[in-house]
Amino acid sequence: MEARLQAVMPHDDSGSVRVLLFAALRDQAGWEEKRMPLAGDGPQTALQLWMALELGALPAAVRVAVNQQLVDPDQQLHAGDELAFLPPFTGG
Amino acid sequence: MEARLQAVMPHDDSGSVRVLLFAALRDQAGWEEKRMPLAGDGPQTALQLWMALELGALPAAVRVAVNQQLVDPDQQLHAGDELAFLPPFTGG
Amino acid sequence: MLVTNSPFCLPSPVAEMGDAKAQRSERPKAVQVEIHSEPFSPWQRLESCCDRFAASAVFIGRVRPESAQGTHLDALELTHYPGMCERRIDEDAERLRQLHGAGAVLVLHRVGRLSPGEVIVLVVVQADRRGPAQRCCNELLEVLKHDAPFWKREWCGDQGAWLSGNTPL
Amino acid sequence: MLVTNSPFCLPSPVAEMGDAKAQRSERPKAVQVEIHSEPFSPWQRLESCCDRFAASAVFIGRVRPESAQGTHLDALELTHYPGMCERRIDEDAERLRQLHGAGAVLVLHRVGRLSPGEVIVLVVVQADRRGPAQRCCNELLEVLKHDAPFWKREWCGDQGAWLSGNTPL
Repeated sequence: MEARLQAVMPHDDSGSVRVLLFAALRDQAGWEEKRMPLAGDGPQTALQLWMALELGALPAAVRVAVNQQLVDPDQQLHAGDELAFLPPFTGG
Repeated sequence: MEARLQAVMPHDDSGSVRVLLFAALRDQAGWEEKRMPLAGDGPQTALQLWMALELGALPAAVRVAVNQQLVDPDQQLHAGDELAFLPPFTGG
Repeated sequence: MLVTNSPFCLPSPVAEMGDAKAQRSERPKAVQVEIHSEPFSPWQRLESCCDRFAASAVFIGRVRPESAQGTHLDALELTHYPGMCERRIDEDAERLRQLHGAGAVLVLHRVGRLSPGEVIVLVVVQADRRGPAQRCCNELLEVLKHDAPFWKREWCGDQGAWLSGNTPL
Repeated sequence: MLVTNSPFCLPSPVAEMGDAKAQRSERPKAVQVEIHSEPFSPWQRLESCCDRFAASAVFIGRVRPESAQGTHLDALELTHYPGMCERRIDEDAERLRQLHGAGAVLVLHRVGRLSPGEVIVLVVVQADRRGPAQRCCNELLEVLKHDAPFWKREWCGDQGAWLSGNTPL
């Protein structure tokens, strides 16, 4: 039932992830949020998805969050994940 | 000139010290301030003056101040000094 | 997260008796985290809810008048990752509160465009003794600096530059 | 000592230029020490003069609701050695301010009869960075606890008992 509803929804995210950029990465890319499809042929990691964004190598200082939890860049993605690339934090 | 003026002043302190007690010492002694004469026969220390107060042995935790500076109990007193006996501090 | 009911004004555990201990796990968390997009007065905020514990350690951070390079600064822009930011602070604050045995924690953090002198961050930790309050406050500030997804951009005229790191301790 | 002209609101050294450094030694000391025999509002006091430095570390100590033995407390009596007390705090605060490179220090301490919850002590240290402000504030509080001639007496009914030591950190 759920699957059938998703199939007819205009913004189907069953095969995609939501990608967020922040701070300097946002300026550099010219966007802050994008929906990216997951490759159909097997598992895909956060790092692999970054490469698909064509923004150059992932800077060593940039951290990766999936569903708002910090993870290793080799973390495997799932449909519907929220994936964020985070420059070094400078709050407080 | 100064010595002659002092000699005729009613509260001549040329041969005495002002003694101050605080907190529990004050309650124990029943007074908070007293003028004590310095012994005429040679130097007198803070500890010797304490003994003259007849309040028992000087408690190890009590500190001595002369002219509002912490000193060793063997500090020699001079006429006109302000001598204070200070229980352990408990401020802040 | 703007916590509307304030668990910050809980009575001191010391002042309570008997079965209060048994109930403690059922109470609301004694941590309050707020991200503000408009200026706030730290003192007015504190006056209303910081009087139940014997010790309160407070830190207030303000915008410097100059950039990291020592040049004149017009404004400091602060952005955050909504959701993740609040939750990370909340979790870290509760962890540190328990670690140090503190009673209540309040964190207010600004986002948006700030002028020099404006308050960026307010941290208040209340406890029954000064040590836990001070240690928890100091460590929580480091968490806000290093572990919470905030980013600062310095503005001078129409030139903006993202900071790449924090000021040293 | 009630310092009437307030050197606490000096502009930040960071914000100044050129020959300010040379003049610094001629300025009033950036330390303010006040002993109050009546209640004061720490927040109102702070609001008026704590906004020139990037970092402010604050500590507020209040009267506990119970005695050192854990029994009900009616009041806490605080007495001091006038003159010596103010001068010791002033000297220690200036020493610590220079040691840590802090900008301004404010110490307010109550004497007299205080009720549970009333503010005993307020320490504020302002600096250009959080480390100096925090470290100077923490150490100054220890100085107030251990090196300044204050004495506390706990009252329950008409029974008063002088404290023999401080609460541990």
